[in-house]
Amino acid sequence: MKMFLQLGLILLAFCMVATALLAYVNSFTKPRIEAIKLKEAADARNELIPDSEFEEITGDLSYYIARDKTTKEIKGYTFTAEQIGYGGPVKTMAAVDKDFKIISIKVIQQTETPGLGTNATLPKFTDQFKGKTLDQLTVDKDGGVPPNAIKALTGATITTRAVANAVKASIDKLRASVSQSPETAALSDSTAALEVAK
Amino acid sequence: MSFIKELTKGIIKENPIFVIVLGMCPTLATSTSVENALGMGMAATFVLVCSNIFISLIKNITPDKIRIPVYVVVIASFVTIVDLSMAAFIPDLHKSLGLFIPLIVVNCIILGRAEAFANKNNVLNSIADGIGMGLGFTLALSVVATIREILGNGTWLNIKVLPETYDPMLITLLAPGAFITLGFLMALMNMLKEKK
Amino acid sequence: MIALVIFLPLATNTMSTIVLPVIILGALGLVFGLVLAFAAKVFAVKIDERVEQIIAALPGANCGACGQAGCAGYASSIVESDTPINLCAPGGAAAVEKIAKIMGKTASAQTKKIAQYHCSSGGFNNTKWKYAYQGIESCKSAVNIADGPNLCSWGCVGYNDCQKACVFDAISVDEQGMRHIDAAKCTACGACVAACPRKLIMLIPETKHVVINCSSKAKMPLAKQLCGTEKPCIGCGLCSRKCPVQAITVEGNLARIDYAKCIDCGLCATVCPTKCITDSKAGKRLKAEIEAEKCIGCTICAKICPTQAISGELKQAHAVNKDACIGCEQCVGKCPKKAINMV
Amino acid sequence: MGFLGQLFSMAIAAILIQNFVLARFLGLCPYLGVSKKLDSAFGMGMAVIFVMTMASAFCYIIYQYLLVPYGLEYLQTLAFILTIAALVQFVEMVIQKNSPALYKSLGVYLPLITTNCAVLGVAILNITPLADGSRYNFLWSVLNGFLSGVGFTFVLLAMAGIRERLELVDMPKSMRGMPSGLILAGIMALAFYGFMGMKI
Amino acid sequence: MKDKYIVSSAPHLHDKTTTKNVMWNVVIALSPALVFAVYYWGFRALLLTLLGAVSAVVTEALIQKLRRVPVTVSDGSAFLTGMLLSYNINAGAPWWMPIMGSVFAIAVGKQVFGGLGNNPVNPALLGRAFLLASWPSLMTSGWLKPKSGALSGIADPDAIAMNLKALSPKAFDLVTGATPLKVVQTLRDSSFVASINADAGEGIDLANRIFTNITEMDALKNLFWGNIGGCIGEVSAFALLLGAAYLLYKNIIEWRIPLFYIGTVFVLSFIFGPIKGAGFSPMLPFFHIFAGGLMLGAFFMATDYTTSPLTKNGRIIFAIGCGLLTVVIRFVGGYPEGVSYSILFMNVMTPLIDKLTMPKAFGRVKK
Amino acid sequence: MRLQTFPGGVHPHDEKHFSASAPITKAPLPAKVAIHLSQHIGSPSTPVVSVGDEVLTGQLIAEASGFVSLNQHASISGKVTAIDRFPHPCGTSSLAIQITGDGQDKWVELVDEPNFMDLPVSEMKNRIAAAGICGMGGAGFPTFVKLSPPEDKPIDTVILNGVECEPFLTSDYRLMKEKAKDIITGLKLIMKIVNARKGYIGIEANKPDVIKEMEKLLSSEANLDVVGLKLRYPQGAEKQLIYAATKRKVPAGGLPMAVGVVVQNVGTAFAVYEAIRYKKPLIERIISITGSPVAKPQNLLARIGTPFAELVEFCGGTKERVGKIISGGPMMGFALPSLDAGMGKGSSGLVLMNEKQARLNEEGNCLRCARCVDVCPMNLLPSMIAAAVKYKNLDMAVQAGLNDCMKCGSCAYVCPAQIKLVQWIDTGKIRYAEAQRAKK
Ligand SMILES: Cc1cc2nc3c(=O)[nH]c(=O)nc-3n(C[C@H](O)[C@H](O)[C@H](O)COP(=O)(O)O)c2cc1C
Ligand SMILES: Cc1cc2nc3c(=O)[nH]c(=O)nc-3n(C[C@H](O)[C@H](O)[C@H](O)COP(=O)(O)O)c2cc1C
Ligand SMILES: Cc1cc2nc3c(=O)[nH]c(=O)nc-3n(C[C@H](O)[C@H](O)[C@H](O)COP(=O)(O)O)c2cc1C
Ligand SMILES: Cc1cc2nc3c(=O)[nH]c(=O)nc-3n(C[C@H](O)[C@H](O)[C@H](O)CO)c2cc1C
Ligand code: SF4
Ligand code: SF4
Ligand code: SF4
Ligand code: SF4
Ligand code: FES
Repeated sequence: MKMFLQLGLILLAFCMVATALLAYVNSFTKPRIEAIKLKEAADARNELIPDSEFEEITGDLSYYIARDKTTKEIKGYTFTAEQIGYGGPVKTMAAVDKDFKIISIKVIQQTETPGLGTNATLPKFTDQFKGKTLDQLTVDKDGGVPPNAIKALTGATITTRAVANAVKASIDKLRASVSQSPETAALSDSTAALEVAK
Repeated sequence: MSFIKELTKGIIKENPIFVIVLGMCPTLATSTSVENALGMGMAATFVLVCSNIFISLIKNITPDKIRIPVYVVVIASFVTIVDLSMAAFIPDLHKSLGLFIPLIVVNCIILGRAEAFANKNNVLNSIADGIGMGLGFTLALSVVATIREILGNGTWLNIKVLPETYDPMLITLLAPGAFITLGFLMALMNMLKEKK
Repeated sequence: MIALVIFLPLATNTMSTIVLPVIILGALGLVFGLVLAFAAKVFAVKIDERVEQIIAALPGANCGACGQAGCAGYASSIVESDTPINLCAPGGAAAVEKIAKIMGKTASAQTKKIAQYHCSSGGFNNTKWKYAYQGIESCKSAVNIADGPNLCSWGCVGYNDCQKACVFDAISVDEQGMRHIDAAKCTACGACVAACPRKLIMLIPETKHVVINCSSKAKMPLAKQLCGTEKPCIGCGLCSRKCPVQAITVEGNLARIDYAKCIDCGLCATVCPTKCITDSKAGKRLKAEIEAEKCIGCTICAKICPTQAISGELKQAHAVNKDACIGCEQCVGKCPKKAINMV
Repeated sequence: MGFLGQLFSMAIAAILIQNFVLARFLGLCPYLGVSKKLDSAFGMGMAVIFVMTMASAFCYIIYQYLLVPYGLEYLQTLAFILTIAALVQFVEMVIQKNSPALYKSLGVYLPLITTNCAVLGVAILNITPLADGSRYNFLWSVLNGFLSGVGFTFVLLAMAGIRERLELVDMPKSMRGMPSGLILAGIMALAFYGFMGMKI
Repeated sequence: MKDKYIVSSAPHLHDKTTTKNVMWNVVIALSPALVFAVYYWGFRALLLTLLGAVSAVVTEALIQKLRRVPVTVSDGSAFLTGMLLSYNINAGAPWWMPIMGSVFAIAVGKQVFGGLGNNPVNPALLGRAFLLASWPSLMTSGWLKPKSGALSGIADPDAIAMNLKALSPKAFDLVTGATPLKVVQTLRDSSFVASINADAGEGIDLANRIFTNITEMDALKNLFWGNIGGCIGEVSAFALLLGAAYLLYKNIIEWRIPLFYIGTVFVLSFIFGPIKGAGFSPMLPFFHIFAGGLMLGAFFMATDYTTSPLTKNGRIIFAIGCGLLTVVIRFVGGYPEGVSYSILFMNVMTPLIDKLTMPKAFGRVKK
Repeated sequence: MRLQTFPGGVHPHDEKHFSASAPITKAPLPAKVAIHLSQHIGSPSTPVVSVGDEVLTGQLIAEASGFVSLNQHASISGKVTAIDRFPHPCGTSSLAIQITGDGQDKWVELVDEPNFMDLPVSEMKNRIAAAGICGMGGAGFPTFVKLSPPEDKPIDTVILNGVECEPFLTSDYRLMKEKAKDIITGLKLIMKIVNARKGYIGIEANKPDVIKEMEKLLSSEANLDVVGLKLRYPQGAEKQLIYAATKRKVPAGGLPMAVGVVVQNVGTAFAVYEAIRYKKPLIERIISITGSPVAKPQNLLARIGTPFAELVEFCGGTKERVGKIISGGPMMGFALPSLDAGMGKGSSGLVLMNEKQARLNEEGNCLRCARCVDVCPMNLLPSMIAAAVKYKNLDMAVQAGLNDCMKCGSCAYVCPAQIKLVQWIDTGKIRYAEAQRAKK
């Protein structure tokens, strides 16, 4: 019986000490890590649509509305799209203007083959998305004809499709949810009214 | 001077990767670039040294029956500390090492050294052993990574070393390339040993 | 447990971020500790303590380099099934030494033996051939066909099975194709002895320098015709007659030394007509000399001397007849006063 | 897709497509170390399957009901490895007592498994969100643990088969042992590439 | 010893077959395919094949020199490995491709394990897998167009092309720019089908038309004679069958592996072949056995002595395994063709198969 | 007639043309003979004469030293000049009784039993034992032992082995051609001794004339049949022959009597006939001296112990350089270091080869081509046995069939890598025996 308690208590002691230490470390790293995460996300958004402030909308598709810092005018939307590529999910963050034309995109997380699929993170690839509309988001191998298409990465069509199709699908969803949301509908109404007024 | 001896043995004579063949998972997974290799090596060395110190301190108060769970708790704590601190202070490297930071816990080298060395030696020698093994691990990892990064990407520590016209041999960055590269390095070690 | 019951309901955001995890993990540890303690008690098994000792001696890397399932597996296989003790790569020589101690392999306590060939033939120029052999290059395989390719069907076949069997690299083959055993490397493991189909290799004490270099049981004229070096034992018995301690017997035309009796005096080598007996210490033997001051005349040495080279009266200082002394050093160790030196 | 269909695709994925050893780089030390003989490989494989299944179950419960409710996810590594170590040791003792025969063929591999990163790997992967953001439930975690173990055993056996065959050939001295084992692993990984990108 | 009689163990007679003549006979059996390849793609095919074969021989000789063992390149096995490796790459591949492949095949695939007969997997296929993993884009594109006819082997490229070009430039690209199996694979991809034509119904219709066309008699004829896109050695089923017949006649290969391999592919593609939306085509199994590398693989690569099981039953299991995997990879895998990976995979399984099918001695009863 | 056969096997060129057409010729009396005390399976015979004794042809000079052993008789008359080691027809040397002939061939007395068919079985067996007959198909098992099966193993079938599947050899062929009737009588005697109902004579398809002749002779005998056999080596091996004739499988490690069969060589049957009818001891047999270097290949009726050199001389010597001398057939026979050895009771042939035929290729790496596996009539994995022996893995060798191999040589015959499979297997058997001994 004594041995029982002895073993149990020793292990208990070690666990407690270890946990205490970890909890302590965690208590000051956690805020930092969270801050870093938030900052990264914010940085990414800012990179996509500079000089804006963002408002998060959660729902079927979570996205951010970007407004001009000064005019508070809606500049566009950012969101994260995801689809399975060659080696796992590929996450892309994209920004579109209010006509749903792509401002720019950034592949933020992927586990594709180095040298092939990973090339999707390079500006050479992402830059071609700039200014594309929904209809132009077809990979050339799938019949799209440049410049109205996305040129596939050499030897990595699967990754290319994953990025293009994910963005495409998300824009579709975004459109749907934007038109539903009364607030934004009102906003766009007001801008429309403004234009009419002009 | 046994401190020096324990320190240096891990680098060549008892290199954890080439000679003892432990800790293969991180070796192969994180040696795609020299940068990753150095990061992983450093993280593992830190854990190794800390756990060696600690375990050699507590070796006398742990009953045999729960030795392994206790050691494992000690190691896991240091690993988590590394994990959390890396996430907080060097997020970029943390991201690219991914899953393999928590797996340092089971990196066979660490428990292996705990059992084989720290369990039986004093603190000072355990520190030396930890540093030596850690350095050996880092060194071996970097050698593998050097070959893989150069052949598979044409770069070394992200510096372009091969001409633009070089069409990288992707396989070296993939699983089979990792195995084969390490296999040949070990064969080379064997050959050198035979020559001697 | 009680702690758990009390604190769990309190676990709210306000609960310190430190106390709660400590309690949870502590409880986990406690539970596991108790379970293991319980298991250790209930499921205790008596195992061979040597296994435990060996486990302790092994580095515990559980690397599997020994081909066994981890260190414990290796340890039990050493104890139970005679697995070689030198398979642990990480443990190296140190581990081997420790295991040897545990397993009581006391070979080192005896006088060291080394392997020695009992044939002067073999090699490219030292063998007479019966036929042109074509087949597996192994002595064991070759001797099965028409009594082996060499004329002497007791002699060395020369396909070096012995060399291949030696894991310590103690056997080398020179450019003549002759085999040599490096006494320094030989551990007397006996692998070569078992490998030689002609039984030409025997383990003899390292301290003996006289060897009969032949295993031929052929009769006199034939033996010489068959032997590649023409230095066979012809069974003439001169050596046996010369041996002061009757260590040599001739049986079936072949002389053999009983090393338990042999005093390494080398006399037999001097009389062998075919030079079949070699004595690596020939000419290097010293003669005994008695320090008269120390000698108390106990006569022990005189009794022990195989050639009666020592003479003297009881309680008188003894003297050595240098011509009769053969340098076997038998007397030296026996003298109670350490009065005998070899010069 | 019915339950069986889902199970089938999980099995294919765990054994062939995302094999722990060849595709995920986990569990390499025992894969290289205990693959010299088919018999030992089989024992090791069975032990790994058993421990992976058990570990999946226990770790899932601990994560889901002890860590998540109190926001202690950062303690997962510590809690998991502690659980695995205790589990392995417990199982070892039980087997040693109750079935010496089984212990001889299986138990001796158990200590090796604590340090097998595949076990911790599967526990962590089980609680890692999938591509669609969902996580496995208890049943699927256990199944995933089991099938991953099967995948490990499968390649371990194949490797042991080849290495046993290579015992009977004249390999260059410097290649014997680890080097050829590693190169074989590379070759096997290449052979498994045929399943890459498979949609089941 | 010259004047002595030779003494050796029985038997004292020997069959005339030697390693050397087995290997060179396989080379002979492979040459009709080379003739066809040169006919369709010009001398580049010959050049690449020679580059592969010669570099394999040179690599083997160099390594054997380094290892200080007898140089045995005259036995032809290295030549054969190099040749088969080259047969596994596209005639449009860059010149260094067969060299890199051969060096890897011989060095890593064969000599690491001590050379002839010791390699666990087929060196030529390992070489191919290496090339595919190292330079995937070069290995899966740039197919050379055969002398007459379309790459994909569609019977009537021009007639459909007229329609296709008007209907969908994309479908036109597909049939004229890839190998037959790639076309089939793409047609099975729903996202492709959906994207050929804005009108979904018409898209499916078009896909079906292409598919039916590819399994028509005329197309099969192209496949049989080799008037298609593909690797150097898989050009013509006819040429390969010719060589195979020679090997069977010479008793160099045994019928079990090819028969069960091709048979399995035939039966499985008969059962699982119909693609989504496309009607059933009775010719589909024929398409599958003539397309891609199956003939080359079944007769020349799965039969590689070293890497296939020793026992007769083992060979049957091996061949069925190859067939099954080939069909699985072709139908649901990430690659259009599965022959090389399925053989490689089964090579890895070979020791286990041998173990399972250990024969019982004559007169031994089951325990 | 449908030809019967067995699974596996090879097709070496039969090369019988050298001596097939040469009728049996009496060889001249040798000047000296060496009668080995061990020409059979079982314990060596014990000499009953000493150096200096005068002996008659057919006189007992060594007697059986146990149940499985054999009587030996002087094959010429003369004087015992030595009892020492002499070269044995299997290439080694062993104890033999040397007799220097007086050139007169004075015989012991023979009889001619008119009613020999009606002798009691025990007397028949005694005469066989007294005559020192052992199997003449090569293995040399004492015939009277084989014909005395234990009570619980009833024999219902006797098969005469007239296959002669070894290339080159023609001694059984000539015997069957010239002494067909006596062989059939021998078969009947054997059947009577073991109380069998059915008798077969197995003959390979390359001897159509003998098959026809035998069929004719047996057409009136309901219980005797000729079995035509496909041309395939090793058709003559006991288990394969039994399978071909009766479709019975002798259990591995078992004897033919386990399936109720006794197999005897046709020469043995002839010797049994002579022994029972005339009480004639086995002192001579038919041997083919053949091969391309032999000037005049022949089938000789020669005395046991005659040196091979004398027989070759009688066949006109050699016309080209001899590279290899084979005692027995080329598939299972022994290569000899010289022609000094004398023929034994089991010597059915002496095959000479020229240097080109004799030269073997170097052993290469095993390709794992499985040819050896495909041809092995015992259904073993020869390549694996050989590799396992080479790398000292006896367990695996046994698993792959080490102990079931009958050393027929089919595997080594086909191996493209020229691996000396049979020699490896032989080595393995020796190692295995050593290991077993060490265990005890
Ligand atoms: C080792 C290897 C790695 C690959 N990695 C990727 C990748 O990361 N992303 C990708 O889209 N395709 C990858 N592929 C797939 C091929 O590159 C191939 O091009 C792909 O199937 C698309 O083919 P297509 O461009 O002909 O349609 C890889 C292939 C291999 C052999
Ligand atoms: C130890 C031993 C005992 C034998 N006992 C018998 C026996 O009792 N009855 C029998 O018919 N044959 C017996 N034989 C002979 C075998 O059946 C067989 O004829 C002999 O081994 C030679 O056959 P082979 O030339 O086909 O190898 C025995 C053989 C041996 C080696
Ligand atoms: C491979 C092989 C081939 C044999 N071929 C013959 C043969 O052709 N003729 C023959 O009489 N015995 C042959 N034997 C011997 C028979 O197996 C068997 O021993 C013999 O027929 C028994 O008869 P015996 O005791 O009268 O000699 C062969 C044995 C083996 C192992
Ligand atoms: C029928 C047959 C098929 C062969 N197929 C191949 C092959 O597919 N790949 C290869 O590298 N060698 C092949 N070889 C050659 C040889 O077996 C090969 O070099 C060995 O695998 C090397 O050990 C073949 C040989 C034969 C006789
Ligand atoms: S095998 Fe053993 S006994 Fe023989 S020489 Fe080598 S070490 Fe000495
Ligand atoms: S094993 Fe014996 S016969 Fe062979 S080489 Fe050595 S000493 Fe000579
Ligand atoms: S293994 Fe034995 S029985 Fe089989 S073929 Fe070879 S020699 Fe004949
Ligand atoms: S026949 Fe020769 S090469 Fe072929 S498998 Fe058998 S031993 Fe090997
Ligand atoms: S590091 Fe993964 S199993 Fe050893």
